[in-house]
Amino acid sequence: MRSLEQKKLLTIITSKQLEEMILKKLAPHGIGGYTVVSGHGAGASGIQSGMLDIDTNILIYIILSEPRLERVLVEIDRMMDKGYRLKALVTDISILPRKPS
Amino acid sequence: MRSLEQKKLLTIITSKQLEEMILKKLAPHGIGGYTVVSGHGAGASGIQSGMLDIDTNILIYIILSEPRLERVLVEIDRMMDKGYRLKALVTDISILPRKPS
Amino acid sequence: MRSLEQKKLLTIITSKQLEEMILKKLAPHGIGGYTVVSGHGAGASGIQSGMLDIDTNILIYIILSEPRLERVLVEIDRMMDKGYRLKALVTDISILPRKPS
Amino acid sequence: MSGLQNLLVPAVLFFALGFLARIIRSDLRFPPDLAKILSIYLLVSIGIHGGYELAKADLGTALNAIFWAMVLGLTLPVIGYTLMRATGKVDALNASAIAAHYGSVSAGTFLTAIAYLQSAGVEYDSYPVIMLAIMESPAIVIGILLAAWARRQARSAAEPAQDPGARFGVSKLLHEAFTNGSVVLLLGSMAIAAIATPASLETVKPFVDDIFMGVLCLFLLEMGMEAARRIADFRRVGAVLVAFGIIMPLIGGTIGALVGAFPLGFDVGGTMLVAVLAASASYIAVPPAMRIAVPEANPSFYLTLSLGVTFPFNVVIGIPLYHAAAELLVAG
Amino acid sequence: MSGLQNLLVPAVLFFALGFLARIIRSDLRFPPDLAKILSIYLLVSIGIHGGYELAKADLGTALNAIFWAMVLGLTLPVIGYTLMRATGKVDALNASAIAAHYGSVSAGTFLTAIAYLQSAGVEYDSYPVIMLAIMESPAIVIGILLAAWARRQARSAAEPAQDPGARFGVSKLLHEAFTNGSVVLLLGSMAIAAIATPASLETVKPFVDDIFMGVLCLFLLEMGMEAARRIADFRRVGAVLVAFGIIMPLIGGTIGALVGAFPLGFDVGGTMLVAVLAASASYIAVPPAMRIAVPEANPSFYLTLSLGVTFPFNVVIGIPLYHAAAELLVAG
Amino acid sequence: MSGLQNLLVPAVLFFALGFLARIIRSDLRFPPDLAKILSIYLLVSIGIHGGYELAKADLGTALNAIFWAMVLGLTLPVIGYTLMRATGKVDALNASAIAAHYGSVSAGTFLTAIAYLQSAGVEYDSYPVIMLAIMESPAIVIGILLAAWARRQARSAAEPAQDPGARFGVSKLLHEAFTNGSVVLLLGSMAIAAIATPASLETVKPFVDDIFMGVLCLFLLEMGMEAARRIADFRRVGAVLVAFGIIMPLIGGTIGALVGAFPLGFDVGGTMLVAVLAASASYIAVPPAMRIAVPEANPSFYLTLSLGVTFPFNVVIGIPLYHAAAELLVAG
Ligand SMILES: Nc1ncnc2c1ncn2[C@@H]1O[C@H](COP(=O)(O)O)[C@@H](O)[C@H]1O
Ligand SMILES: Nc1ncnc2c1ncn2[C@@H]1O[C@H](COP(=O)(O)O)[C@@H](O)[C@H]1O
Ligand SMILES: Nc1ncnc2c1ncn2[C@@H]1O[C@H](COP(=O)(O)O)[C@@H](O)[C@H]1O
Ligand code: NA
Ligand code: NA
Ligand code: NA
Repeated sequence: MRSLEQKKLLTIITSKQLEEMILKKLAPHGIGGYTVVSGHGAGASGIQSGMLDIDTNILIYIILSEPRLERVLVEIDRMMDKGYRLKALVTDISILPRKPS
Repeated sequence: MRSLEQKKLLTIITSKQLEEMILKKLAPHGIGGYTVVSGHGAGASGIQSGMLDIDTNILIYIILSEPRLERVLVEIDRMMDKGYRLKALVTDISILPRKPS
Repeated sequence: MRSLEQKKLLTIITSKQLEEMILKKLAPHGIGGYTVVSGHGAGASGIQSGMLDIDTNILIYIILSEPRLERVLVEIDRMMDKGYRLKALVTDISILPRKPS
Repeated sequence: MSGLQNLLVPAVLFFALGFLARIIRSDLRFPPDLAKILSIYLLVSIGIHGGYELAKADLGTALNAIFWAMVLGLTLPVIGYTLMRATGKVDALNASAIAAHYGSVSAGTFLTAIAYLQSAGVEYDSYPVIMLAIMESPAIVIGILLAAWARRQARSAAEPAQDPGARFGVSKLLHEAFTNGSVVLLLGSMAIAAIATPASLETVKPFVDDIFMGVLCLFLLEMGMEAARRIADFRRVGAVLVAFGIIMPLIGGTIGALVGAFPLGFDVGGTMLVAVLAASASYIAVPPAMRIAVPEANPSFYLTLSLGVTFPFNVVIGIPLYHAAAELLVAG
Repeated sequence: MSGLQNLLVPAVLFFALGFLARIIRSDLRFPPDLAKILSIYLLVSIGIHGGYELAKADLGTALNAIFWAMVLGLTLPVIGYTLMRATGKVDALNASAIAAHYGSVSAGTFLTAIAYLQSAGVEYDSYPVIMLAIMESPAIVIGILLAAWARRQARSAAEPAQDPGARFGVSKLLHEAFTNGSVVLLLGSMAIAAIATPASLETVKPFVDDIFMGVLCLFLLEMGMEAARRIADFRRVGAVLVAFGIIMPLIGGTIGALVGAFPLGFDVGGTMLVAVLAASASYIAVPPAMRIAVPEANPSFYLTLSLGVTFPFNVVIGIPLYHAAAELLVAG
Repeated sequence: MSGLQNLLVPAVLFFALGFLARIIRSDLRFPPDLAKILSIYLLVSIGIHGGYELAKADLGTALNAIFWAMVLGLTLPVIGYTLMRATGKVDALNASAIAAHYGSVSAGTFLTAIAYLQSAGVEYDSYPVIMLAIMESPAIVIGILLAAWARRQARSAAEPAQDPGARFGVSKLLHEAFTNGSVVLLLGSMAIAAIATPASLETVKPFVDDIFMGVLCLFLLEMGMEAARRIADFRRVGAVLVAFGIIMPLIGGTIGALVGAFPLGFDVGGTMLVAVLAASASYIAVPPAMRIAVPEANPSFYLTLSLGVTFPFNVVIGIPLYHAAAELLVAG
């Protein structure tokens, strides 16, 4: 078995409405892929019941390397500065590396 | 960029039926927010196919500080003692802190 | 309160089409349970818009002990060798142990 | 008995198709929300239909039907509980939770019975619809009381432990039982059909009537898959409980047929529907209530029994049997 | 006023049922995608229906209706903004975002009004449907301009900060406003109904017409729950904004009724529908636009106002009022 | 050719609307389960409709149609594979997986063709529906055999590697091919329509017939968005494959039209439908089978070709062409 690689998992929790904008903003930073899951929740900006498009939350998961993470976080920080409501969490992960082809 | 804060991510896996009860039980412990995602699964209590309300699972995600986590875990432990079927996982996370307003 | 146990959380990101095959392959390794969530995404093999069964992604979560993880990862590695497209991430977690009955 | 002929209705056949699909390990799968959506539609439609019929109904008979619905809902769980405990194989808390399911009802089974009657060209009274709505809840209360009693007995044996029910309090439990989503949908839709102006009610008729049987077919397709999915859990549940899942509907069906025929004096169709209500086990209203109020019980026991044993038994074997029983009691 | 009688239509009653279900803390819950699906169906149906009617319409009147729709969409937000700022309790960016909602429209409220008119047996012009489609967007542009202006003023006071709008550029914002999903669905369906061959259009009529009122009922059931769910957020929103959520539709409704009756010269039904358009607040097209273009505003403010205050106010109290106003202006 | 006129049917126009919505970067989006739900409805409806028609059909012709469906399903992938390999630009495993899609069929394209025929007032034989069900699977088997053969050749060149197909075994693969969810739904619904008592079948007719065209419109709206979404992946797929995605349906359509007109002797409508079956590429049954059995192939290649190239080509250009071809062969 190939040995595990150390990577970072960035999780962004935000409104579904911001999905396309965020992915477009992050694309230039060389994101290799992403996974999005829908849900509901609540926070400082009230209930997000998940019933209408306007009050559905998403979790965007992005696996990336540490140096790339730095650049992506700067971009996210800038969005938060402008007032966009999102949570950005980082977790340490080990990942089975892609098969060399 | 603001520096990352160390927080905990509590993940509760349980039946959708228990969502409101759990959130109501945890509210007094000062949860700032939560995010819920639906899914299906299987475990010691059989299949949860996700097809009917009664056999849908959820993952409840709660970002919180370590001291708050302690109190919340005590509450969850008490529920588990009563027989409620839930899994409670804790992960270390770094989070971009909320913009000071 | 019972003290937390150290476990591993394995997250497999892949196409919904492979769910049953993967779970069947992993079952002999003594998986106690699993939780599955649906989503969409993109990666090296293009868009997975989540609209049709054929382009929906899933995240399979499996909580397990380190020794069991080893064996499961060998199985996953073998699938990846055959060309199956999946991401396997491992995170360290603490978990409230099941109530002894 | 022309019962087998009458099973050749699309609703029953789609149930069989769903079951078969899982047996042959087809990858046929519904998106997770579809069954929930179909179920909401069915409850609203049956509610509106029922409310419309009942607006024309006789108040005395309706009250009588409500009374007997309560009687069935309150006594069936006690019978079920006694039966399970008598085997010595089912602990008190699981028995309480399971018993509650059998005092309540399954809308899916009820609707299949209606499809069966329509196909057989048998007329039926409209009162059983209101019994359907009424019977959802009382059994929950009995289940909770049985569990509380079981816990008290266990406590006097062991150290004084926590009682999840205790915290809740009786009023809270009654609240849970009677504000259950499916009860609210059914009774609410009935009330709306009774209150709404006739002309405005007409505008929702096509939605509620025309596509009803088709939607029921899709729902039963999924229920067939769901039933077959549970087969893997039979092992876990054990032979005693599986047997209970077949015997209990027969007992319930007999009692129900007697209640329908004699104190209620319904026609053959109506008597059969009361038998179906008594024989069927809830898979909508009761499971969540038990998860919250009797968390010690294993959900895989009551879900497997309700969805994997009793539901298919009733759809395929029970309904023609209860029909025969109703014919015997009413026409005979 | 026979208004109360006319509220006894299934659509309104289902809204009340949804509201009630949350108030009594029932566990009734829709799967998350159901409301989205119903909403897509309703927009497509109303679009096809409107396109079909408008193909037969008078071009001059249609253009006049479009003109006045733009006028309403552009002026109502300015009125709303001025009102909120005058209280001194709402900051400029939140006021901008909220104001935009009131210049746009709520398809759910509009459809409830149609159900109300049908039940009351009142005829109505078909032009308001096109006004519905047209009014979705212009208010978004005004909201964005108000916010940009507010930011510029704040900047001259403080240090030169970032302006999320600036990055976007005006063309991008206009693009966002006019390619909004609900606008595309409505206008697209209208265009399709206008272009399609009559025979082929006939084939989709049952889908679009027959089940329409039933689907609307389910949608309003969910909207009732959604409205009640927001009540918990009233505290957060504050009394001033809640008052605004009731006063603004009255102002809008009055202006709309005047526009419908005089420059447009519609009948009672048509006049009432224009009042409803002006009175209602968007909960589909505007919120996402504001989230992207005015991120500083708190979504819980505008969502609570639109879904939790103005929507239920219009459905229960507003519609009969606007009907009375229309009768006064047109018939009187 | 009045073909363009006949494209003005709601189904085709909604497809165009969906495509357009993505091109103008509208934020119109369906909830993820809606397309899945619509697709289940369409398969069940077409199955019931087909089963009903076929119960009245001629057994000899039906068997003949089944035979030719198998022939098409087995030979088209070989033609496609040879074509792709001849370009020297597509590796053997990707060519196998892609080829399998073109031997199977697209229910969405077939239904659009039916809407087109109905709008053009052209009668059509009912046998192609059964061919639709039959043709879903055989191509999967050919795709898997081609892949196994490709792997064996690669192995004799390099070191003996693992063969995912080998583990599965032929019987397992055949099982996968014939228990595919869409096959089960289609054949199952057909069987149910054939078995069910006529009176009971009548009760599901409104669900299956009346709202069919409207549901198809919503489905094609989403498919239009899906097609446009894939455009971004064209780059990845390359010009050779995009060309294949246009040429292959023309080859398939020609062969299909010949089969429909001569060995089967269908009318113009029926001949055109066989051409459509042969020309269309699967996006329901084949992709999952290829993901499991030919994991080395890149899904973005076959999904982009099937959904992003061949589907829109057939809906907009292919269908009128195949109609013209059928007229030429049958009437001419
Ligand atoms: N403490 C938390 N834990 C988990 N999720 C949260 C938390 N706070 C907020 N969220 C999620 O983030 C969304 C937006 O948060 P907010 O901007 O605080 O309203 C909420 O709707 C939740 O889904
Ligand atoms: N080992 C596991 N890994 C991930 N999820 C699990 C695991 N065990 C149980 N679960 C989830 O927790 C739910 C309840 O578990 P249980 O109480 O063991 O039946 C299951 O339906 C799964 O969704
Ligand atoms: N860097 C990434 N971060 C998160 N998810 C990813 C990433 N790359 C791929 N994925 C997910 O894995 C799926 C398959 O990836 P791939 O095989 O690279 O196409 C994608 O559709 C995504 O859902
Ligand atoms: Na019962
Ligand atoms: Na307005
Ligand atoms: Na083909």
